[in-house]
Amino acid sequence: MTEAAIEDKRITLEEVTKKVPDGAHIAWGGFGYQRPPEAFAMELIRQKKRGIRVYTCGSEHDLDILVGAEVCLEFEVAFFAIEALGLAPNLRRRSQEGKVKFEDYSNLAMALRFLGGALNVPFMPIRHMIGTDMMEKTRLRKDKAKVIDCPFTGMSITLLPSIQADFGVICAQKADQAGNVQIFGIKGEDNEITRCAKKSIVFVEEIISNEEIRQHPDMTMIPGLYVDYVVELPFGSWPMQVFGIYDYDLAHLQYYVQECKTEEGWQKYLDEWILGVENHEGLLKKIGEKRLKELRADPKYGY
Amino acid sequence: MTEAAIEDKRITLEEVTKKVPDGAHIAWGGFGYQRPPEAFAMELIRQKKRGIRVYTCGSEHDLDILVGAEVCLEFEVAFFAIEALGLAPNLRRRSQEGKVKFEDYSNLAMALRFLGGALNVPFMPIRHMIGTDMMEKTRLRKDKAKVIDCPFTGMSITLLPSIQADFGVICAQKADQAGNVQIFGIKGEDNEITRCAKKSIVFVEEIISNEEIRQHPDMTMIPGLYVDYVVELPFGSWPMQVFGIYDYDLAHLQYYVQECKTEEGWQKYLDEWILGVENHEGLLKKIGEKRLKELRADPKYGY
Amino acid sequence: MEMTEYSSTEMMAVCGAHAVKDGERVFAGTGLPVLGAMLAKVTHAPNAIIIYEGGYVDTQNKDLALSVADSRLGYRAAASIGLIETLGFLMMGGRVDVGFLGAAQIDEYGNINTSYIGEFEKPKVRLPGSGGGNDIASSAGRIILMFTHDARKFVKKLDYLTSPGHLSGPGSREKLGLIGKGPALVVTDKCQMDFNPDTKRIRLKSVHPGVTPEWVKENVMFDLIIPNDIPTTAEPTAQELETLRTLDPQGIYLGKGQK
Amino acid sequence: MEMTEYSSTEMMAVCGAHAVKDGERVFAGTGLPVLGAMLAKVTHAPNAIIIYEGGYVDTQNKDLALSVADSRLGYRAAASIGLIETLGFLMMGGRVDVGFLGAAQIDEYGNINTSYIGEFEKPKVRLPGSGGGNDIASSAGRIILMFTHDARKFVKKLDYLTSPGHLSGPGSREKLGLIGKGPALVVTDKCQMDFNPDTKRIRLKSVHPGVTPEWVKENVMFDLIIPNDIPTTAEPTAQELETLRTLDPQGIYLGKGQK
Repeated sequence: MTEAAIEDKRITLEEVTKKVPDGAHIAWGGFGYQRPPEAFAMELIRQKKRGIRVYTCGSEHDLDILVGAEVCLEFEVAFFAIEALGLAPNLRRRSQEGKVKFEDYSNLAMALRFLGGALNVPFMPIRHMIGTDMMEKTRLRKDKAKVIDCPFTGMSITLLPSIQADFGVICAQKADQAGNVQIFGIKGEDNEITRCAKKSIVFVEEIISNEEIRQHPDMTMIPGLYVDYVVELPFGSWPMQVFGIYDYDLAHLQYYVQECKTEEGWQKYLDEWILGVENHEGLLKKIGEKRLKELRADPKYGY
Repeated sequence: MTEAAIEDKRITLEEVTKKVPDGAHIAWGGFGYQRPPEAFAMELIRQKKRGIRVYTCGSEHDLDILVGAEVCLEFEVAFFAIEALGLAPNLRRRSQEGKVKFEDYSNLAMALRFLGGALNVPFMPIRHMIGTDMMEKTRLRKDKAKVIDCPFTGMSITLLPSIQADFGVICAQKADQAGNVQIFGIKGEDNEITRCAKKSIVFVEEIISNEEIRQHPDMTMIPGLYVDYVVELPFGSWPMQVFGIYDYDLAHLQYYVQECKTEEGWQKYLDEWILGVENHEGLLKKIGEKRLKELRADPKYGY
Repeated sequence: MEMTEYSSTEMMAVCGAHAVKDGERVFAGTGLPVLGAMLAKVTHAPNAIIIYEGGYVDTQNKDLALSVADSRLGYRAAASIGLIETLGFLMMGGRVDVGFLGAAQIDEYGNINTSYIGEFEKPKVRLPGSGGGNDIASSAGRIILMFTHDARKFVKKLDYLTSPGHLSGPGSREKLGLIGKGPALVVTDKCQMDFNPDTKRIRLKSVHPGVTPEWVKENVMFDLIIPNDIPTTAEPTAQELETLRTLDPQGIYLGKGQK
Repeated sequence: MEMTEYSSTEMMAVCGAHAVKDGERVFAGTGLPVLGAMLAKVTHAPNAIIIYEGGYVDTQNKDLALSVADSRLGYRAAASIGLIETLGFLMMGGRVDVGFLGAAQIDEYGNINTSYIGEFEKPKVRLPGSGGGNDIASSAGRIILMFTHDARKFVKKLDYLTSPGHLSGPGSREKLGLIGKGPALVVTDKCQMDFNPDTKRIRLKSVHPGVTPEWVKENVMFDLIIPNDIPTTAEPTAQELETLRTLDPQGIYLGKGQK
């Protein structure tokens, strides 16, 4: 039998970020504190990208730094804050400056819009959002949602436009070089994001062998067929968490929320934590081995 | 802390089958040779149920015996044959007798109809079926499918009516007594079936502890929230297969296809293999330990 | 029963817990609702099943979570899936009995704003937005609202309607095909309110110890219905407080020493 | 190259294999298409990715499968998911290059019947139905049809149109928003046919050794386009045959000793 070469989709953070042009539309993975593409957000800032539009259910520190650095000022989104710690400080300030444009949806609405894109159908029906200002008040889209009479039941039903973004970006625990991805813990909307995007980028804590993937096909959440680039990047979601690998850095988040309440504080944070390090390795060095070790998850608990 | 009692949804094959009334609509799990509810089909026959309607992508020997015994003569279905062995013999004969009514859909159409039911929306869009006789030629439903102008793109798009059947019935490898289900190997449309049904019945090869479920939450495909009854029933899919547990009984399937080409042959099969045994335990005794052992899967390969 | 000192935040958490019945399927957001749901589960409602929108189903976490996606919720969950599962199949599927929500503003029908303060065109503050709030408010069997009392939160007209309460009154949810029955209870640090079953308008239900109905009436910006004989909310028991503090030993949601 | 005796079924499987290009994403049904796809993968197309509708993605099975859901396909698959994945996200998502299908009847535009023989109201034979056939025919990049040659299968008008070929000719698939480009090749045990790119009507492409264009013309029930200079289909090589027989050692699809 002829042996198939295992396609190698590995690439560095710097290189993959170069492939994202100004103005790109990105379906953004991670949910709340879990597996957000933090290192990617920081590299978008270092490379001075502009005009990005993000589609997501909800993200937190990762998107707030993009807003602070004015990399991304357009969002189709359901939630934006630093859960339990308060409003996202840069977002709050840039909003007051009138710089940020939101198209507001609910979490399920965003997840269904990704699902519709993954199925390659133009819309998905939903029984939510109807009756609220989210239906009418709009800033970015011509067609935010449509209410039709259901041809089967006669009832009103809301249709949401599907999303097929230029890029889908997620963080996960493991993948092989061909992009077969294992996700442990909640999946959020990441499965749908990788399936609806024109190109998908996956950041993983660890590259494993194709052989290991094939030993456990039930654990493959995202087949390599959907994945264009794989980046091995330990602590790629810091200061947030990755189930089973490391916990969030609560002290850093609290510091961030406090510091960035003013523009000066944000500029200082930006200079020190993002622009002041050459790359992700530089960031990890700055955080320090001691702190990273403290954040390492206890395998028994997953955090 | 107060300890929660772990709800016990276990029940016997006989008792759970009694809960299914004549005329019930059943979303039927399993796909092709994989994990069909064979023992349940046989018990429906023993209990002389009538007027059942089945919704499924495709099943094979299990549905053919239901047609032979005239338990179920109405189907909303995509596929009906014994793959690789030929047409389903009872179906072929009962169809010629004019007794069976089909509403024909494609496999994806049926899976999406279950997904729509699970989401509790009245329809799901699809880009398939359009342009064919499946759109117009109808036997069971007033509204088989509707074509609308997409309010976002202006293109024609087909809407399929969602399914929320009285019962969803699947076979799986493992569950705990509360109905948290682990499925290994392909899932077919079983995840959607259990989520769209008013009541779900799960047949498993093995009951495991709630503790084991909670050690591996990533492996729970169907949370107990969706499951009403759990039946522990080894070889519940015989003569078909369950990934990782046992292989199909090809000799029996070949015998079945050959034998049931005539009504006499079918009646003989029915008397010998279904009515002639008191229950599932009786069937296993008839098959014999030797044969069952031969069918056991090699854990390395899963078959 | 021995009385113990307690904070107003603890009072809210205990009121939230009391609103959960045993065996119910509970959808909890971060913050006080988590504590309320967890307290219910370890006291009078051991068979409550708690679901978090990130994908955790039937949780038994040992440590308190900061995020609805927190890994802490994954430890010993019965399943760990995704948003389509929790907000789609479970919530929109009509399988959730009770959902907890917060609010920046509510109106007399329990409609909720969590999106903008000020005009939509030029908002003063951008709030977190719907998140799963609209989904929960639309489809959970009933809704329990929890937030600290501030007159500016009880408005005649919302700056933005994010999540449906009883909309414009009886029948309006049904007309839109919403599955859930809407808000049933509002818990603040001063009182509890419920809704008149006929008019769907909010009314005072009980005042916490030391608060008068008059104070409440003055601290809402619409004309609150105040029935006769408003009872005083039962105080938390010593055991409830002890348990509650065990659930949040670091005072993340309960605060430290705060009254 | 040394010539080896081969059966007409083996000829079909080899023609099917030749139609797959390296690196393509291939959707295979049970029967001969499985063999064709597997043969391609172990010969000239090692990087082909094979998908089966039950949920198996990127398979490397060692034993031949009887069913598209067969556990044999699960061994060393890259993923093992479900129908919404394979026929939805992958197929309708436009991510599959080539799909194999069988047929009981086809017409001049490659439209397919796998549902009923006879009138729909009172059919003579109920066939298996669409299964995933309609899904594959609608959205796979191109379609390869494989079935044994019988004049009654090539009809002027189908008894039932299950799966779309080129429908009524140029532009008709596009008008309905179908993603795939439709049938590209028909392989029988007597010949290969393709479709005129301008008219989308079927035409003879090559005849297998020993078959004449005249025989084919007489053995279809419509007016087949027969271009000049019809070549003879290349015979399977000895190596292809050897490999093929290794894939089906028990002759499940190839038959035993059959010519």
